Amino acid sequence: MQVNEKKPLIVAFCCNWCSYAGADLAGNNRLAYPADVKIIRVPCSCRVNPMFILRAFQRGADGVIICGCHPGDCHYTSGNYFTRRRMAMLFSMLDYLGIEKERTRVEWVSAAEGAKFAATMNDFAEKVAALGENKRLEDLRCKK
Amino acid sequence: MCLKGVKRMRKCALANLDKLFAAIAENADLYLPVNDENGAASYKKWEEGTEMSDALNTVKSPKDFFFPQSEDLMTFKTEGKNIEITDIREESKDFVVFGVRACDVRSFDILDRVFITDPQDSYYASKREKGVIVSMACTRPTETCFCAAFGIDAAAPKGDVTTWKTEADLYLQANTEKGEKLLAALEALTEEADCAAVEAQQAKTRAIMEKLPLAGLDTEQFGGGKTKEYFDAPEWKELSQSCLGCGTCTFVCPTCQCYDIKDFNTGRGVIRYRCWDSCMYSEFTRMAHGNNRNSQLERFRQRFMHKLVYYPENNDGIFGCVGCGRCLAKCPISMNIVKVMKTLGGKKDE
Amino acid sequence: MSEMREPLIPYVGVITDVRIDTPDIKTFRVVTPDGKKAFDHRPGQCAMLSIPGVGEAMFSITSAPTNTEFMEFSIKKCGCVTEWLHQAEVGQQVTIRGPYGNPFPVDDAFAGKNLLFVAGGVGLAPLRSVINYCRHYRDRYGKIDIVYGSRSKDDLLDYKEIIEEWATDEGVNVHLTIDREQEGWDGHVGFVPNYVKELNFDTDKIAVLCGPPIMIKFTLEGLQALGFEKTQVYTTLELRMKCGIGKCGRCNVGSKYVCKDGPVFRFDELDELPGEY
Amino acid sequence: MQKITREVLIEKAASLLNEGVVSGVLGWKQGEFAYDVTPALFTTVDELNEQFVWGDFCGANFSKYLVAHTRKTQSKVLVFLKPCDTYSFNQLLTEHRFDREKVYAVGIPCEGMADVSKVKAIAGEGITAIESTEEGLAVTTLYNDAPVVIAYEDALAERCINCKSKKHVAYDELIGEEGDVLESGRFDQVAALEAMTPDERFAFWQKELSKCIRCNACRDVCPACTCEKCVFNNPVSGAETKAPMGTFEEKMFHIIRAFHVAGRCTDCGECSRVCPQDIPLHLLNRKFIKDINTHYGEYQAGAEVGSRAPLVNYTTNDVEPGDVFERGEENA
Repeated sequence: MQVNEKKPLIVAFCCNWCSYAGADLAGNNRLAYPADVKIIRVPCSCRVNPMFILRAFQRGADGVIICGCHPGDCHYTSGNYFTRRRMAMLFSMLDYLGIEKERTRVEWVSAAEGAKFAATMNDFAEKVAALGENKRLEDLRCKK
Repeated sequence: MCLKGVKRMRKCALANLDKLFAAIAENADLYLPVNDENGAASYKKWEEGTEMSDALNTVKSPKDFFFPQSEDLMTFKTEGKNIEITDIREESKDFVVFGVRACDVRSFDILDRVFITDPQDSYYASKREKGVIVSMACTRPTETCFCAAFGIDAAAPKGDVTTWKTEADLYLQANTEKGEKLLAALEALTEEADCAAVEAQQAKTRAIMEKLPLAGLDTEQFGGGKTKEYFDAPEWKELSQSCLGCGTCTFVCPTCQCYDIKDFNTGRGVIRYRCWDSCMYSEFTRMAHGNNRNSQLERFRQRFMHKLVYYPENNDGIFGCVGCGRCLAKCPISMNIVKVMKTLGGKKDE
Repeated sequence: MSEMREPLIPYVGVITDVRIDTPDIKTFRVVTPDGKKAFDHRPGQCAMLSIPGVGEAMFSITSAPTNTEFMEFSIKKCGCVTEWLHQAEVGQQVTIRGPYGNPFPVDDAFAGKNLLFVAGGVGLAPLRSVINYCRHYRDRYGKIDIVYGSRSKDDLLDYKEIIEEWATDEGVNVHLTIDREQEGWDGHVGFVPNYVKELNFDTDKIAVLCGPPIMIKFTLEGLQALGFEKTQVYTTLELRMKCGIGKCGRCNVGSKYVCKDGPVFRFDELDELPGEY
Repeated sequence: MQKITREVLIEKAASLLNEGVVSGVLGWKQGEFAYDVTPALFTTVDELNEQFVWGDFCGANFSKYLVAHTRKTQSKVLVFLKPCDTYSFNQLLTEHRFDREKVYAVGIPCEGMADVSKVKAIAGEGITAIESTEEGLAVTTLYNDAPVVIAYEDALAERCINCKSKKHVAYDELIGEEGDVLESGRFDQVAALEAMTPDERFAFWQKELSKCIRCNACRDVCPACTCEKCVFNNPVSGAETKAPMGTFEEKMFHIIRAFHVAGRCTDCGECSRVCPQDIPLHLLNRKFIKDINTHYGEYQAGAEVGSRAPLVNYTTNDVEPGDVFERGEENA
């Protein structure tokens, strides 16, 4: 992993039923992914309010990733379908405002995909690191 | 006021305006109205090449300089049960606000009476102390202007220095010690002048003022002690019925000074800041146990009663409005203090 | 700059004692970190308490000015700040600034007079300060009557102090009431305004009311029925406040600012204000 | 210039008032100046005759007023709806925000509304009279000897230049002729922004959004913003902010404001009309509309009552969030 002076801070919203278990599996299997990925467990990926993502950036995140069950596998039947639409719209809007599109991502990770979880995080962290610090959605007050 | 013999009149050719600005900016930050690409003016810091706007006025009032929309007051660090308070007030820098219109100059008097009365607000006071107001007489008042209703002469604004911009020159006259000091520093760029051109311009402006659609707006019927007379007026219902409850009028107003104090947790500490608030907002007076102004009618009434009755009652009859006309131009539903005054005042003639 | 005391910048205070008064009211004792009283006050004045990051709120100082060691605040749990305070433990620091507002006219209008205090619920908090002040300078005042009511016996604030100290004082009559019958209560049952009427007070006194708006409204009517003039009746108002110094505009009612010109008003003064409090 | 005259509307309103069909009329009321028009409730024919106005500055959309109004009264209210207003009307009905039984909707054709700032930019300040003539708006000012005539297309508000529909999608009665849904160029500006580099887009929005004074007018006028308690007003939401603090809050506010109405925004353009700082807020809303059209199929909020808004709907083969950029660019 390429590291700039400052390691990127990444917030990962993980659904309780698939992706969080996937992260667990990655840990159990001793698969390495950056320690600067901070996991926030949510009951379903569709619990992630767009405001959460913006708040994460405000408070210093350099990248935000949302992980949920694969489409069709949602514990609540259809939650991640809604996530998919919402995040598509939000990410497109952020891009429209000139915020680097590589800073946001949605990835479907099942409980069995520990390897995918680690690989996703490694890849995402690398891409975010290449962008450098989040400047466009920062809140200067939080950096004082 | 152009007073021969009493105050010295100086002038500077408009061609040399940039040099004048550069000279002012040498000792202090200089702010002046600048147009954006849509022709809307706002105060910007002067830099080489900045062109002063000819717009009648800025969209936002210059109250920002002394009472910014948001302002950090102090910070806290908490550790366990302990709290540490840090006073983050800093010595303000000297600054000059150039091109303030007569109405906005009056607004500073109105704000002073709120913030510089005991107990003094040191955030406001220190900025007020450091700021030099250079006013500029109006020459092309517009239909929304009604400063004359409040005894303001748009052709002779107050402030530390008054300026008049004619075809060829900028005339300058100091009104205060601060103003004298500023003009003394500009001595080399200005020359002694007589008042003829200024007086001619003033006469012209005053003639236009008399022809304005809102000329003759009557304030007689308002003022302190009129609470009972207007508070329960049935007209409030009609006036307020389409009010959206937004804060546009409040935030473009040069005299509105209600504020909120809020805390922001940065993750490393807490910043306590204050920001403009609006009595038009539904949660302005909301408490845990209820709200004493529950309807938009009550909130709407509060804003206008405050400007027309409550403020004058506490401040020697001075109204809390300067007739700048910003709310007339910007209210989404075109409801404003002039309509309120005419509707409430009009009923007395019947 | 910093030598100029800015009224909005508070002092640090420490909670040195938390007393559980009722299921939803606690009384907090606050001093400065070096153990002193943060500032002097007069009875009826208020102070701004805050917890950084949570918020700031105005509370009446319930301890009397004659108490020179500490200040006390009786606080009912009803919003963000109060809820947070209710979880606070001894030793917790808060911030405090004040004193704010006009006190009760204890040294002029009240001097030498018989006094009647009428309180409901947590409305006793601001009155406790003035009651204890008047008890301290007992010889300056005439007879003192205190009518205090609450929902139930458990909701009576300062119950121990009332029974053990106030009720045993010479020339002080305490009349307690609760809204509904309750086991173990043999005192009066009924709402405060009715009780005040039943007690049929002489009009030779000054009355001070504090409680929920509805109680104040009907108690005032009751007192007027007994022949009291509005000039004899005082109350203390509560509105949303942020600055405490009459600038932020929130507590503005008519030409008055409750934080600066109040919170203590005489009813004839309130008549001059629009009915927005 | 509007084709329908004020008199025709007053006649209609007066007859409905006199017949007792309605007890009030939501319409535009003449103000101090030719262009300043206030939404108002008229309850008598006399009031209508004195103060009702219909002309080139009657831009206000009354749909949102119906929410509060139909709650207060048992009787019917007459509301005049321009074509674009009828979309908001339907959208509010879809969301069950007002009682249709209490409304008598009269559709009126609209030739587009004038933007007073454009008029001022051309004719100058000090407007004392504006007359709608065949040639255009004849504007008299304090500083011009003869009226300046401004062609209607030069004074047309941005939202009307890109009018999406002259067709009324809801009414009880229609005055004048019905129009058609139009092929508008309303997404052109969005596409132009999309074609810029991220740096240019960021600079554009940074400049625009930093003008925001958080007066909330855009939210409060929006017919889609009818929450009883807005998340930005709610102290326990964690999002309550009042001022554009620093660099972040205004972006947050405008992204979330637009997001909350995404799929429900009918593109009535009121937000941009009322913005005191002239921020082109409609470009945020239109971005969402364009994206929805591109990715989830053409959808016009308010076109019909009861349709399901795209963001509360899904299909099993929706586009992946990571792919919207690519597909968005193809379609740009």
